[in-house]
Amino acid sequence: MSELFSLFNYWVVVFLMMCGFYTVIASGNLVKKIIGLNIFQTSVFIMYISVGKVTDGTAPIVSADFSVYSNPLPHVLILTAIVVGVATTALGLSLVSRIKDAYGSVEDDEILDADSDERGSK
Amino acid sequence: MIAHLPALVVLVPLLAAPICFIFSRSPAIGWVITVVSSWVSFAIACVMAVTLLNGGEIQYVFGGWAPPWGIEYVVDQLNLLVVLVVTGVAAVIFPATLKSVRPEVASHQLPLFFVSLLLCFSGLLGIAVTGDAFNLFVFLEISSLSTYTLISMGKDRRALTAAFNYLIMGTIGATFILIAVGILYMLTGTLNMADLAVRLPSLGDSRALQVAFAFTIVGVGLKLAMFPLHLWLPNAYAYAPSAVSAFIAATATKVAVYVMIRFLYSIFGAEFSFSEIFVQWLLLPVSVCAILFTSVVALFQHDVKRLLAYSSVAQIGYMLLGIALVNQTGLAAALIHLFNHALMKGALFLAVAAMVFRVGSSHVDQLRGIGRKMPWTSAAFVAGGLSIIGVPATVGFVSKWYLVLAAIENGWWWMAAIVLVASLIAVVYIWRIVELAYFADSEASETEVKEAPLIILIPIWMLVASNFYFGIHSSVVTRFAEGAAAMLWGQG
Amino acid sequence: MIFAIAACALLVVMLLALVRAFSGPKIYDRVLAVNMFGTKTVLLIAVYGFLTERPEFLDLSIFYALINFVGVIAVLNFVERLDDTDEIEER
Amino acid sequence: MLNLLIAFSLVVPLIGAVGILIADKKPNLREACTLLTSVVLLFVVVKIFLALRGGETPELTLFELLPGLEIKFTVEPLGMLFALVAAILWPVNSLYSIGYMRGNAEKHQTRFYFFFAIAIFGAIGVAFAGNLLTLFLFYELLTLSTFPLVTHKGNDSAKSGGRVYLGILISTSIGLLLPAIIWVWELAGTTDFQAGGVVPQYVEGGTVFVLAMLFVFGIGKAGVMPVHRWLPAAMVAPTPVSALLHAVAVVKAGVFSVVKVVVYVFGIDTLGAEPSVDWLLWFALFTIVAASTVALRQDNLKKRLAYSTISQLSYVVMGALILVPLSVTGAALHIIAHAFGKITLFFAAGSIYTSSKKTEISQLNGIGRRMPWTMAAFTVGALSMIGIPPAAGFLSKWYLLSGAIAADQYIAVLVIFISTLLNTAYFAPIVYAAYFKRDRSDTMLNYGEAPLPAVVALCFTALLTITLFFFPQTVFELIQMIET
Amino acid sequence: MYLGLLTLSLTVFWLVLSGYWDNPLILGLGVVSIGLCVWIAVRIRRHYRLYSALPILTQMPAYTAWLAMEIVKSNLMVIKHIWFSDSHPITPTVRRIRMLQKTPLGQTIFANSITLTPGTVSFRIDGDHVVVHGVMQDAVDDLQDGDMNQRVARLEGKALERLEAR
Amino acid sequence: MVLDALTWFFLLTGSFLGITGAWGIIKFPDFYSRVHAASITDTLCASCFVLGLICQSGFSLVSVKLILVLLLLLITGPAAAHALVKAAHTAGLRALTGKITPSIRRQK
Ligand code: NA
Ligand code: NA
Repeated sequence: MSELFSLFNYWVVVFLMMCGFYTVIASGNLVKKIIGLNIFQTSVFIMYISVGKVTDGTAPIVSADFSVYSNPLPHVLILTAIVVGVATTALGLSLVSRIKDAYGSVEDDEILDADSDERGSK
Repeated sequence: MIAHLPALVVLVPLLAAPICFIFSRSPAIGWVITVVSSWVSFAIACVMAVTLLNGGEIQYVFGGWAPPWGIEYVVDQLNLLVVLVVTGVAAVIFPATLKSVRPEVASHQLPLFFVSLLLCFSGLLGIAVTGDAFNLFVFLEISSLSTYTLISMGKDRRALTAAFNYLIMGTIGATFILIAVGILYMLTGTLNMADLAVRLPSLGDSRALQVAFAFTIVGVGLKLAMFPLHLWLPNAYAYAPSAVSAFIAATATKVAVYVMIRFLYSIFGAEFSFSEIFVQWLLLPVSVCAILFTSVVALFQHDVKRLLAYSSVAQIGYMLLGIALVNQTGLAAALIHLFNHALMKGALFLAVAAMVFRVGSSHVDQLRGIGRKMPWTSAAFVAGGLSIIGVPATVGFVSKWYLVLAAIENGWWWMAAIVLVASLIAVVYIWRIVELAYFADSEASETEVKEAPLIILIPIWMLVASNFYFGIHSSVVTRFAEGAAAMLWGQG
Repeated sequence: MIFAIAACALLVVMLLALVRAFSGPKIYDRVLAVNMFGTKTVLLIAVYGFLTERPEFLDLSIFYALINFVGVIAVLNFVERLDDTDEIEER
Repeated sequence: MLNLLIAFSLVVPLIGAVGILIADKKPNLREACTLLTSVVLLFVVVKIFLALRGGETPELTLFELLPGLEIKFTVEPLGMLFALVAAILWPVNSLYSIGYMRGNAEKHQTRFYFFFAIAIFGAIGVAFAGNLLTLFLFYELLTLSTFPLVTHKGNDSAKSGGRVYLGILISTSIGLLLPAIIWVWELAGTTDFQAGGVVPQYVEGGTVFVLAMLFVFGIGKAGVMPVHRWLPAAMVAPTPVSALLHAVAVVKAGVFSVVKVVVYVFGIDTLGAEPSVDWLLWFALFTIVAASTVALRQDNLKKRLAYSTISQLSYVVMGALILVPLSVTGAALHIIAHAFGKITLFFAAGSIYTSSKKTEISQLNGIGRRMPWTMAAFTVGALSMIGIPPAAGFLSKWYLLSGAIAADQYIAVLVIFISTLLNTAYFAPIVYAAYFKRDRSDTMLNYGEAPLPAVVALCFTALLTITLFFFPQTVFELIQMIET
Repeated sequence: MYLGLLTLSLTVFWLVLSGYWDNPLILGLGVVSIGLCVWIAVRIRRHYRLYSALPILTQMPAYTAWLAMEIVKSNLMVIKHIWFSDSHPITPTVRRIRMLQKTPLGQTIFANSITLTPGTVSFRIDGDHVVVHGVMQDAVDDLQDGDMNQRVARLEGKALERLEAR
Repeated sequence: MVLDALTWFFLLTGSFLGITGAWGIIKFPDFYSRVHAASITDTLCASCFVLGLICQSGFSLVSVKLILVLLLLLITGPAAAHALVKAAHTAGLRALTGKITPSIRRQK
């Protein structure tokens, strides 16, 4: 039991990952898919950050008062990954808004219908 | 100077992108910048190739930090092959882009188009060159994001949904890779690939390592359109602007295959991948299914670009098959096909791009009788098709020959048979188009269709010529690939 | 001591904001609540910096304040572009 | 210099093809180009023949695709024979084509002449191929280049016929022939043709049979049942094309390849030592009888000729598989004899169609009086098919028969007899009706001989058939070179 | 003037936040960033005429102090309605209020002030009216002919003088 | 000592205001009225917190940064509120008006 609890960060990660993944797969709404993707990515960020935690270490901002810091490398990496994630989200949402302009909907099934209608009418 | 080349080959297009953005008023300037930087990159790649063939490994360390912490760029035979493919294809295809995409991409997006193209290009090169696992992820995302942008610029509104689906699947794949890299970092405390390769074997058969491995396979599998994970690919290739399809089809999945090989052989090690995890028993059925099923699916496509896209999935199956055969010849076959497939698909997609440029569609009904109206373009398509089929004196033959050899080396005659059956199916789907192009009466169209402009036609024929050149002088590539395969096996 | 109390109070505020964010009912209610959550995070980071004697955290809270603002404007811009709110309402 | 000759023989048809394309809009220039090219090719091939007879073996290696896999040409007697047939018949066929195509006002004539030249290029490549890979490459080129010819009419039946044609030929070659080539390469590390065979020291027993089967059925152009279906399907083609298919290049390339594989890949002795190969022989024998029987039931003249071809081809395959020198001589001779005879028959059928638009045998009553030259040539061809002197068919059948007796293959002997009877049964009535029956229901009142080029061509080939009967020495000379 | 002020404030912002005043690389990056921001700001100004109430408010301490008091007062009022909603039920109101200001600058200051004070928020400007939502009807009534409207109108003149003096 | 007391005072007041605002957005009946509740926390509550913290840091760079934080919140808070209201208004979200008694609220 205590072991389970000591690994709680992984449980959080796994929980978030599943939430995000489920949303991406199950939601027919494109915006929600993007949000699910965000949650999914965020879970990985948390995993990295929690891995970098050093017992009794403080935030890795150099200061004369402290000697033990958390491992800064994962922070740096995840900063990059967050930037990438934001870019992905921005691109995804801009695609959604263009899809909305083109199809008048952001629902998966309605878009599919619209495309098959178009093919049918040809 | 030589030591800086690996960084330069990536930085040239990466720095050209913002310059391109500054001149965003004029697409022509963007185009010139794009073309010039692709040529410069190609020249650098050639210099590296010469250096490598005469000397040894080329290494470049960023920021003055020693490799385990700093980002390191390494060039060996394996990634040099990939760099040559990417820069070579770019150098040939980019000149055709401006003319080709003008009717397809909205004019206000054109400047952005070239920025994205450059970013995509530099991302692909970065993946190939970097020796750092996390850096690889970053470049993967740079190239992917710009690819999504490029695809979304397609004329048809379905380009948007195609780009969106690719974005979702691609991001999941990238995130999987990120997870795997994270676990590897947890286990070893390093991100440097060479360092990882040294440290991982001492871990033994840890559960976490297996998890990392699984995430890698699925993540990279998504990126390279491994058989059941390929669903994003057909639409993405079909609705992207045609020149983009040509560039991406020729390079993007190849680079992903490179990543797969790098992870399997250099990072996890052949010993772990094939003797402990037995990944070949996953790759084998997957590649066979890809080769057979998607080839059959290609038969029933009504859009030439979609047809070629499905064919691409099948061709990726060949590369995975080469890996799954777990012998040095098979690996060499995968690498040879990696190179060769870039040439064939580049030629084919660019030929289709030329047809789309004149006809405005790649639907088979619109291409009836195109052989008489665009004889040079159609002839190029036929030549590329012959290469896909694997006719001797084309590169396709060399690839298949090596694959069959590798299969026979394992004593798997049935596998050789499958390769031949797939070639037969390829004959049928290529022939369908040839028949339409040459032997079908064209529908009375009010607009007179002319031969493609030279700026597109010349790149097409350069690719076609390379299909034959490397099909005849195959030793240029096979020696390279065999060297890389020997090196990778030596590591394992 | 007082910093701990203040931090707890801020956490309560954020919790209530989350309640509103979940219950909606309109997208604007959610954005409003999320914005509030964000501004309180700014304050929380500042207070937490004083609590752990690391005033360097103030840089983070400035950064966060900016990000939060940009985020809210971006979301609103996106909602406006989607044009009718039904699209992202409950289904 | 000699090696250059091989290169010439390959380049000449290609140059001709380009010339034809360039002369697209000027029919006279275009046809002149075709004729000139074919004559030049004949000249080059004869030069090669003279060199070969002088005891030299010209060889040309173009490039090495992969270690042990080259694109390579070697002139040997068997290939020489085939090249001679193709080179002699091309000018004749061109002459005939001019008459036929103009007489019928066909469309896309440039395309026709262009692909014809390409097909000849393929045939010459097959003839001089120095290894299996080169053979395969040109074999496929021949298939692909003849497709536009087969579907020349462009209507739906032409298209569906073309699909069957292409489908069977491509799928057998890739599905069976290519694996066989790979197998040979895997065993021997080379695919070069060698006197005495490439594989004897590597294979024995059932493996020989399997490999032989892959070759015999993989070379679909040889038309051994059940892979014969492409030949009747290709009957949708214009007559000059049928002549090309049946006499000049395509089926000849098939049987020639079979003989070449038997002689230079297996070696006659290897196959002879393997009793199970008889099974393949029986396929050939069955084909001979079955195809003749089917031919008997066809009313369409060209279809009857097509099934006749299937049957005649299996004579050659049979000769190769009986595996004694006499029978191989017969097979080689039969390649030529059948070529000259069948081209005459097809030319005649085409001439009849051109002038009278008749396609069915039942319509031919009394045609001998309207088209005397044509029907005389037809008669010569029919004699050759049946094997009656003074036509060349007699000679080849004689050698085949002698070979069968020498090898104690009495079933083969029987088959030859039965088939001769059947041949007579389906050719004699045509000749009889043409000369002795009265034609009552003729609506096309005014027709006579076909255009002059066509008549000249078919008389020439009939003459060739007879000449071959009287002067077969050159051919024997070549065949003896094979055996030594 | 505008550019100078912007550059100055951005420079201060950068220096205060970075804390590195002698590292040439970081200072260089700062120069680049500031340059980029100014460039973007210039581009924005080319397309939109922007008025910001804040720089003007800093020049008018009297009004600012008054506004601060107003903010405190209205805060207290809203708090009262939150905790004692039974005895003080809210009366949400939407109203178009005629603005006494004549220029876009004055109107902007007024609308911004409305939004700054809790209890009222401006939607949009509609001719010389501003559409306002208030949580209490009296607060909206106050705006109609209250202190703030007049003060801003008075201020407008002064502000314009200053702007022209620049 | 005095500064500590001031810190206590400001932070406690700020906490109270924050919770008040949060309670307000829970309790108020419609979106537009919730905006007013939220704006309490953005203005007065944030000011109190920052003042309380400044009392601890005195005249230092930290105080400058704290003021910067406050300024940012004061600028962005109303701007965000305005953007929200404007977006909701243009999207056609109607405001609840009139006297809102508890019974009406329950019906809502
Ligand atoms: Na991605
Ligand atoms: Na307000």
